[in-house]
Amino acid sequence: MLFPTKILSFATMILFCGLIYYSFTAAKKGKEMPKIRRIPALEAIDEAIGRATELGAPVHFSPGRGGLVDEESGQMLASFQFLSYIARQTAKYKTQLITTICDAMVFPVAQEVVRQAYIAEGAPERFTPETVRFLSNDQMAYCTAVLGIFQREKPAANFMIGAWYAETMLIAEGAAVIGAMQVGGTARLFQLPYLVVSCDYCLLGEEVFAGGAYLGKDPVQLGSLAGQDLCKLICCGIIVVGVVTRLLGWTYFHDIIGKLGK
Amino acid sequence: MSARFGIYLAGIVTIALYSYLIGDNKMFKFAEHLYVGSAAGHAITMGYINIRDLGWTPLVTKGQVMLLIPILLGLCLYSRFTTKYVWVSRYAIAVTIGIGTGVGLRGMPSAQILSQLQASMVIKNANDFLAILGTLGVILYFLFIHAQNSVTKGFGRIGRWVMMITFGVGFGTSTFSMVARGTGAVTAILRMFGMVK
Amino acid sequence: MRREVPSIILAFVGLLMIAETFLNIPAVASLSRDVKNWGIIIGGFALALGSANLARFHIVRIARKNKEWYNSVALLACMAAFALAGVTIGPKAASYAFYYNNFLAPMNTTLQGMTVFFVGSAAYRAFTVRNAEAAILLLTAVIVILSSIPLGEQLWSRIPAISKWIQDVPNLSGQRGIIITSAVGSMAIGLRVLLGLERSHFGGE
Amino acid sequence: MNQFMEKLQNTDRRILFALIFLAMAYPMVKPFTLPMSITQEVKSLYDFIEKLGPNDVVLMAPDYSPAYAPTVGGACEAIYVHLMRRGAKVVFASFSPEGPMMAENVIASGTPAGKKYGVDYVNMGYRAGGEGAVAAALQDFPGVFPKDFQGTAIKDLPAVQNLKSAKDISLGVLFSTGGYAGGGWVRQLVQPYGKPFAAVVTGMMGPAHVPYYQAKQLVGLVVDMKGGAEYETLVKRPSGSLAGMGAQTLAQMLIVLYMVVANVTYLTLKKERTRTR
Repeated sequence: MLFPTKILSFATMILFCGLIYYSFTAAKKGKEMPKIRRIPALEAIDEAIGRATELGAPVHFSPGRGGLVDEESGQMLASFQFLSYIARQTAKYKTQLITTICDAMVFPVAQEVVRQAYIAEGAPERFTPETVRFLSNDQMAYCTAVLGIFQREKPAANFMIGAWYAETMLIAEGAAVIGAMQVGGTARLFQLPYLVVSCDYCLLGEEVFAGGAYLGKDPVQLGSLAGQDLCKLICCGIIVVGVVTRLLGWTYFHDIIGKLGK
Repeated sequence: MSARFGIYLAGIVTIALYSYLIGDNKMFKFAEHLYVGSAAGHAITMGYINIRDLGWTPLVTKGQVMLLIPILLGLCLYSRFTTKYVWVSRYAIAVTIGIGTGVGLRGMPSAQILSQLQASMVIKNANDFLAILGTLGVILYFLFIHAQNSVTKGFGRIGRWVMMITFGVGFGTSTFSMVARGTGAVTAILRMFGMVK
Repeated sequence: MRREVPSIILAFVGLLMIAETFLNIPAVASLSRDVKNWGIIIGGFALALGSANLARFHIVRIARKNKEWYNSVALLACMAAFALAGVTIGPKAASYAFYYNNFLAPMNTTLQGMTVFFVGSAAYRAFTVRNAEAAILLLTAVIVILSSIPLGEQLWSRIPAISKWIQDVPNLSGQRGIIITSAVGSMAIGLRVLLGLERSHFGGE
Repeated sequence: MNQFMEKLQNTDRRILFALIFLAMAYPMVKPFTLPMSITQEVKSLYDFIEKLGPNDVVLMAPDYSPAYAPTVGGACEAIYVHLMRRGAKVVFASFSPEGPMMAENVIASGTPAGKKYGVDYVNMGYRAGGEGAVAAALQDFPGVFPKDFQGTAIKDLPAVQNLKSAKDISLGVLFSTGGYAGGGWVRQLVQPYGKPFAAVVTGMMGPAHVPYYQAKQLVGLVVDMKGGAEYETLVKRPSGSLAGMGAQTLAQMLIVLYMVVANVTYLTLKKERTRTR
């Protein structure tokens, strides 16, 4: 029933998911967690919102062009955690939030995230059609519209966290022009360099997925993060074992991944 | 609709959008609204065609009744225009996110973990050894909770430097294609003035 | 009912996608193909929903006689024209293709081409050697750029070789590390979503 | 000095943008040669064509689409111009649908005064079928291409009257951006007929073609815009590829210069600040 060439991939998925599951059920039961290490970019989120509040200027958030049905969807889901947090903070400080959306399917989700965050902060009336805007599903038309918003509404903080594509540089520099403080983050390898260069703070790769745990201090998320750490340590172990066995002239370990890990 | 008219149309919209580089202005704003509007119209066309070809036509001509499900789910999205029934739209969202989550989960082990681990095991010379150290460094940099000690932190430091090199390379290699795209747009302007063929 | 049922649907669809990849069962494969098609159909409705919201946004602007409301009129006119043409004559018709190729497509090219200008201003603004890491980033970028143009070689004959080493050794190992760790993070969030422990996409806890 | 540095640091963005625009536009309006080393693969094709004369027939296959014109189109034009100068007869025969249009563009911009269609050069149009069509055309050229692109019969085209099969050609040049590529021509032209063959390919395909060159199955290999620029330099006729490379060179040099200036101002001002403190 199981595809023979995929046995190892399947096993990896089960093992990793199992470890993560074990870790967060343990955390939920109240097992004490060691502290999470500092991630400066995440602390900068509050700073940026604070700055915008002081200046009486809006905050801009975008999850990038990514969609919900492809392999990058994980980053979009992670991005909603940030959106939720940022929406709550802005509701608390009565700062205007502008969320711009490029993917049509992301739009209703983002609306829901922001609306619920406002309700949770007891400010549902702050939710207007201006809060979450679908600009265009055409990547470059979206960029043009965002650049227009930057020039006309002058946000003082710009958050670009999610699955970013070729629109990265245009939007990041567009925000730099108006002097907005920027926090970026993506796990998309090709766009990371631009965010690193252009933003004041940038979440690198997996840090995007750690945001929820860091900001929410929720035991499930912290536990999940601990499980992810175990998975990464296993990866390191596999590399070391693979290298050592190869040095000893035994390539079986290396080859079996190619055969069964499709 | 001659080719000449096409060249002028392309040149004019290019100049109008490039005027943003000088500063926000009326010409850019106008072009921006034309662009966003046209793109939205085009999106409606594409959405209509998707619904028609994949949903409606097979439903009515081939009697594939199952296709009523996505059509109803799609209509559920419009509950967002009400305040009371917003939650109905969650059914459609659930299907979409379900697809994405499943596709993401199933693809990661082979494409992003095992194949990369396998590639990291090849050791033939000193360069390969350095590469392996770099990969380990980057992985250990991303430890958030467990094993926070001086060894992993030292590796993590190396990992950060390696990532900076990766980003530098990413920035450097992509400038070539960016300039290439830039020359494409510059050509549209020069062509309008007859300065290039 | 309002959160639980969607959560169950989500988990079912997600598991179906996973089963399609790993299990050799024709029925699963065909159902999962159908469900992916559903995603595209729902996406079609979402596109129209997005456009409808955009239209509402601009109709309000016109009604309120906002500053430069005429731009909103232009936007709505273009939207209506493209949509009407697309639905009646179809995107393959000559006139639709003409406006697509000479109007929409060049605007896309223009914006993509604009990136190089922004790379230039970022180079001037953000590439300062504030610390050791920034210095590494800058130095690598400069070497790689120089190696791709004839001048680099003239400057120092070993630049192409150095650039190739950087790309093949540290760059590749950095990419591998980022790819592996991101995959782990992505799997973790996927698992939490499947189990219904992560519901920010349904609006909160 | 510091005032100057501060001014420099706060240079108006628009000046930075304008310089980049000029750096890209100037080489396109006025292409120029660049100081670059010529790779052996390109030089050997040039040397080979230098030895050709009026009795030689060269078969060129422009198998690329408009999107790839900046990548391999410049080389196509430069090689065509070189062959015209040598007096060789050029036969364009394409195996990809957009090829004949690409050939027309090259003919329009590259044909020197005094050369005549049908006598010195000819565009035979396109035949579907990939490598199979190539094999057939090399075996029986008039059978596969009985008429040219415009529909003129072969008997009215002196350039191809004596071209019966691969035996009658002196050189084959393929311009390819994918598909069966150079390997197919090595199989169909070099191995069975022992005829010289050169390939012009994209940067992505370049490495895969190097072994053929090393095995002397290719008399020359031109890779991407850079190879085209080298060929344009050799024939001393700056055009598309050098324009593209010129734009690349100037724009990227400018970006590097921006980084350098930014850091000079940054470090000078930082030093100044620490001193006054």
